[in-house]
Amino acid sequence: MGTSAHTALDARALRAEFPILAAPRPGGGQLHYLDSAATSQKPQRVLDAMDAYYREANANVHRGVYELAAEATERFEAGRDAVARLVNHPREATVLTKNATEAINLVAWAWGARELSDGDEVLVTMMEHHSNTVPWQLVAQMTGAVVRFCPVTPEGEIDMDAMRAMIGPRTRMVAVVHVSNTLGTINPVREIVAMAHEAGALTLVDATQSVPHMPVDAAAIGSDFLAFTGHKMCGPTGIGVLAATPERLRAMEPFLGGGEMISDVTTEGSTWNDIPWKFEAGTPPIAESVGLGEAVRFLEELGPDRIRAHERHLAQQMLDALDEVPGVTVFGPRQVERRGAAVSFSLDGVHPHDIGQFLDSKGVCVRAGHHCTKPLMRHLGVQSTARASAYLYTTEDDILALQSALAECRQWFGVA
Amino acid sequence: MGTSAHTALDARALRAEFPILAAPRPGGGQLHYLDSAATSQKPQRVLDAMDAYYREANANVHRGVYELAAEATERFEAGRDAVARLVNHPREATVLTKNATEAINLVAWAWGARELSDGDEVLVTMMEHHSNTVPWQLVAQMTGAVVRFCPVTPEGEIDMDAMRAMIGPRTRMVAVVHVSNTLGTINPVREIVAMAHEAGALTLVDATQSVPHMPVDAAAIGSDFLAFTGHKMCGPTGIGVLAATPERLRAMEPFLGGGEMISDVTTEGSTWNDIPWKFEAGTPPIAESVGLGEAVRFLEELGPDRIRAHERHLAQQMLDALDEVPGVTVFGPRQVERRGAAVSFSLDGVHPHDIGQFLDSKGVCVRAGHHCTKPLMRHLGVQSTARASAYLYTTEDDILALQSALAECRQWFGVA
Amino acid sequence: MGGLDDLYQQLILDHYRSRRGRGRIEGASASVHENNPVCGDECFLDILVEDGRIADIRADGDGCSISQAAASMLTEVARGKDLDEALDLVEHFRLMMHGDAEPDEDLLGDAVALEGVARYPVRVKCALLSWLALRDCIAEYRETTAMGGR
Amino acid sequence: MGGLDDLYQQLILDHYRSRRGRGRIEGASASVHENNPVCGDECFLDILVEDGRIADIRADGDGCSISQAAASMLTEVARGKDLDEALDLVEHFRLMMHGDAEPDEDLLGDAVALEGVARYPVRVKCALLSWLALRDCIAEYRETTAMGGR
Ligand SMILES: Cc1ncc(COP(=O)(O)O)c(C=O)c1O
Ligand SMILES: Cc1ncc(COP(=O)(O)O)c(C=O)c1O
Repeated sequence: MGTSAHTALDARALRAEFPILAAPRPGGGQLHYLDSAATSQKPQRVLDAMDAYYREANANVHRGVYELAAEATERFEAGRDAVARLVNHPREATVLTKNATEAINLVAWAWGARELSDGDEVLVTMMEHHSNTVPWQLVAQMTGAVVRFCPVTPEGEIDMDAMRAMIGPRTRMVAVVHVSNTLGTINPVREIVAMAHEAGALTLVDATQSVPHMPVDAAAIGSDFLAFTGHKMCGPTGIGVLAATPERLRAMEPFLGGGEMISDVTTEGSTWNDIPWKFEAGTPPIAESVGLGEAVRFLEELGPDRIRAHERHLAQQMLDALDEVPGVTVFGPRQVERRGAAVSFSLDGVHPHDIGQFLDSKGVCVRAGHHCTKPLMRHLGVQSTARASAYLYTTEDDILALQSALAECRQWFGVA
Repeated sequence: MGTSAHTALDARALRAEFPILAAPRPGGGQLHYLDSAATSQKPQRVLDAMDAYYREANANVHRGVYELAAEATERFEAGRDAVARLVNHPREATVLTKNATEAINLVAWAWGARELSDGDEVLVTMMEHHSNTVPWQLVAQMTGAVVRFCPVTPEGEIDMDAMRAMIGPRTRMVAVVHVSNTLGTINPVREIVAMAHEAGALTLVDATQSVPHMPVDAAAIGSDFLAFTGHKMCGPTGIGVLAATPERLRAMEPFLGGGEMISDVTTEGSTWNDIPWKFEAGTPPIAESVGLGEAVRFLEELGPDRIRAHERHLAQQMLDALDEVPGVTVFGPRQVERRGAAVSFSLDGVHPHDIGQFLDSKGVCVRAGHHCTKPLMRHLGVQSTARASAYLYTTEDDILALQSALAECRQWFGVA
Repeated sequence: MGGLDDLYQQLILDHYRSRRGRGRIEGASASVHENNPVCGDECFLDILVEDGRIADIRADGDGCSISQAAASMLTEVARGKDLDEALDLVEHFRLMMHGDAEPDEDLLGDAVALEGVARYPVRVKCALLSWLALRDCIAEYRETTAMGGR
Repeated sequence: MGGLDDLYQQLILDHYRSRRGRGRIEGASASVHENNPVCGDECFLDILVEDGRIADIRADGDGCSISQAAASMLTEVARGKDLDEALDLVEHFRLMMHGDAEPDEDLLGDAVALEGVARYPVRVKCALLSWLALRDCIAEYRETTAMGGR
C-alpha cells in the first residue's frame, strides 16, 4: 500500500508550484532544500491568497459593520475553519497564536502559572524542543513546580517504562512531542495521553512536526492541548495554532489581555469574550490565517496520508543513502514506520557546521546545530548534528545530491 | 508651514500605489476608506517585498549555515533595523512581537507579574485602549497591585493636574497612550514620562496611533517602553514592536520561553540569549518583518513630518465638514495641533451602527463601536461612537463623501 | 441602494421609531442584562410569568435600529406564549439569523422582516441580543423556581 | 567552488587538523567557559599571566573547523602579549570579523586567513568564540586580582 499511495504523489511535478524550488539557482542547477523541519517552502497559491486578501479585502476584523470588514472577517475565520477541520477539532476551540511556541506558552502561563503549586510536577521528555521545555521551566520557577524529563532509549524513542514510572500523583501535566524534530521519532501519543489522564494529569501534544506530514486527528489523540505552527505546513510565518478542549479553554483564565478578547472592560475589572477569541488579544494574524487556510486546502487536496506515504518512502531512501557514506552515524529510529523524514546524522571528523557549509556550496540545504533540543544533544553525547529533512516536494534527486555532496565533503576535509 | 509641507504630499497620486484604493469598487466609484485607525491599507511595494522574500529567500532564521538561511536572516533583521531607525531607537532593544498588544503584555508579564506586589499602583488613563488596560488588570489580579485611571477633561485631554496628584510613592508604572485612537488627542507624553520618572515609576507609551502618523522619537520621549503595531503603519498583520531601554530589557526575565531566546537549556534550567532575541521565542514573524521594513522605507521617503502635516490638514477638513452636518457631535480636541486625524462623533437619532451601515452603502468605511475603549465610552456617557480616521492616502474627496453620506443618512433614518 | 433596502425594511424602521414593549417590569419573574461586545449595546429584559405563560415582557436599553426593532418585535410575539413555545420561537429566530431556517411568518410575526439581517454577520448579533436574552431569562426563571425562589 | 575556497583557506584547514595550544592550564590565572548558542559548541579558555603578560594560553572544547582554527591561531598570536596588547588584538579581530577593519597581518599572524569568514554571518560567531573568551578571561583576571584574588 505504501508504494501505491506513494507513487500517487508526484513530488517532481509539485515543485513547479513552489517558486523557490522551480527557479534555477544562481549558480545553475536546482535547490536541494532539505530543511523543511525548520520551515517549509510555500506554494504560489498560498502567496496569492494572502496577496488577494491585502489587495481586495484588507480591514480589521470582527468589529466593523462595513462590508470590507465583514469580508476580511470571513476570510480570516475561514482560515480557522480550515485548520480546525484538518485536525478534526471544533473550530471554537481552535486558537490562533503567533507560532507553536506561543501556543505552548499560552498553556504554561494561563493554566500553569495559576494552577501549579509547590512540588507539582510537569513531565516532559528528553527529546522535547526548547519550546516545550523552557515555558515549563519558567512557570515552574515562579510556582515551585518541578519539571521532570522522561529519558529516551538508545533507539531514540521515549522510554515508556520510565514514563509509566514517572507519572505519579504529583504529575499535573504531561507535555510530549508527537514527532521529534531532531530524531524523527513518531511517539505513541495516544498511549501517553491515556496514561496521563488515568493519573489525573493534563496533556499537551506538540504536533508541530506531525500535522504538516501525516494525518493528525486531535479527537483520536484526545489530549487537552495540541500545538502546531503554520510556517512548517506550507503556510506563512506569524501564525500558530492551539487546539484545546472547549471545556478546558472555557475554564481557563485568559493569557494576553487587550482588544478582541474582552466582553466588557470597566475601571473595576473586565469580563471575557467567548472562546476562541478570549485567547486572541489584539489584532490577530489576519493575512496569515488566510494563507494558512489556503495551505490547509493544498494539503487536503494532496491528502495527508499520501504525504505521509511519500515521506516514509523518502525516509527509507535517506537512511539507505546515508548508510552508504563511510563515517556517517544516524540518530533515531531505523524503521520508517516509526519515524518521519527528518534525519539527524554525524560524519566522523567533520563538524556539522562544516557539513552544512560544504553541502550548501553544492546547493544542498541541511540544518546543523542543536535543533533547539539541547537536553537531547547532551543525552546523545554530542554538541550538534547535521539534519536533513524532507517534505512533500522532496525528490529522490535531492537525496542523491545529499549523498554525493557528503562524499565530496569527506574529501574536502581530508577524512576520506 | 503646515500648508507648504502639506501640499508636498500628493495623496491622490499616492492612492495609485495602494491596490485596494486604486481599484474601482464593485458598484463603481472609489473606496472611501476612513478606518485607518483600525488598520491601514498596504502599498504594493510592501506586498512585493513579502512576496519576494517567500519566493527568493524563505528559510528559518538565525541558525542556518546555508546561504538561503543567511539571506533570510539578513532580510528579517533589516526589518528590525528599519523600524528602530524610524523611531530613533537602538536596534538591540527593539523587540519584534506579534502586535502592539503582545508588546504591552510582554511588559505586564515579564516585568509586572514579577515586580509588582500588594498595593503597588499602575497608573493608566481613562482613554487607554483595552490593550493598555486589560494586561495591567490581569497582572494586578495576580499580584495584588491596583490599576488606577487618570481622568480625562471635557475637552478629551488627560487631566494633567489629576495625573500629577495620582502619581505617588506607590506608583510603579505609568502607562499612557500617545495618540488616542478614539478621541484623536495627542498627549504630552514627554511631560508625563518626566513626572513619572521623577517619582521613581517606570513608563510605557502606547505609540500605536502615533508612529504611523507623525515623527516619533523614542529617545526624546524617554519612556522605558514604547509599543506600536505594524498593520497600522502600511505594514502587514502579525507584527508589532516593543522599543525598550536596553538596560531594562537586560534586567528583565524573559516572557515567552522557547527556541531562539535561549543561550543554553539543560534539564536543570536555562540561560538566555542576548537582547532583543531573549524576548523573541519561537520562529519570529519573518516575512512580516520584511514587509514592515519596506513599509518603514515608504514612510521615510514620504517623511513623517509631511504625513503629519497632511493629516493635520485633513483633521481640520474633517472637523469643518462634520460641523456642517446638523445633529453631529464631535468628541475630542477641536484644535488640530492637539489631535490626530481620527475623529469620533455621534449623530442625533441615529445609532453608530446604523451610521456605519448606511455610510458603507455609499462606499464610505467608518468604524462604529467602542473602539476598544469602554472605560472612555462610559466616561463620555455613550455606548459607542462612529469614527472616521484618515491616513496618508486620504483625500478631500473622502471627506466630502463622508459629509454628504451623513446628510443622506439623516434622511434615511428620518431625523432630517 | 438595493442591499440597504433589504436590510432596513420599512417595518424595521417603524418598530425602531416607535418601540413596543419598552421599559422594565416591577416585580418581574426574571430579569437579565446582556451586552453586545462588538458595540457596547446593552439590553435589559424582564419577564412576568403567570400560569407558565409570559404574561408580560419588556426590553430596555439603547441600541441600533436593528437591535431595537428586534426587541420591539420580540415583545409583541412572545407575549402570551408559554415558556416552551417561547424557547422554540427563539430557536427558530436564531436559526433564521444564521441562515439555517426558512422564516415562518405565523411564528415570527413582524420579526420576519429581520430575515435580511442574516446577510450581515456583524448585525446578526444586534438582532439576536434581546432574543437570546429571553432564552437566558427563561432559564433563570426555571432555575430560581426550581430552587424554590419567587 | 569559489566561495568555499575563500572561506576554508588552506591555513585554516591546517590549524583545524593540527591544533596549537589545545588543552587546559593547571593553576591558570583565569579561566572562562563560553558557548555558541547557535550550535552548542563550547570553548574553555585558560590563561597564565606572569609579569602582566600572557605567559601561556590554552583553549579546549569541540567545535567546527572555523572555531577550532580560530582558537588555534589565537593561542599562537596571543602568547607573550601584555594584557592591553591582547585586548587590542581581540578588538582588531572583532572589527575585521564585522567587516569594519582591514586585516593587519603583522598583528594577527595566521588569523588573517579568517578574513573570508566575515562574509558568513553565522560563522562569524564560530570564529569569535575563543577570541571573545580571551577578552572575558582578561576581564576576569583583572577583577580577581583587583579584589586581591589569586
Ligand atoms: C491606541 C491603540 N493601542 C493599541 C492597539 C492594539 O494594536 P494591535 O491590535 O495591533 O495589538 C490599538 C489598535 O487596535 C490602538 O489603537
Ligand atoms: C517539535 C517542535 N516544536 C515546536 C517548534 C516551535 O515552532 P515555532 O518556532 O514555529 O514556534 C518547532 C520548530 O521550531 C518544533 O520542531
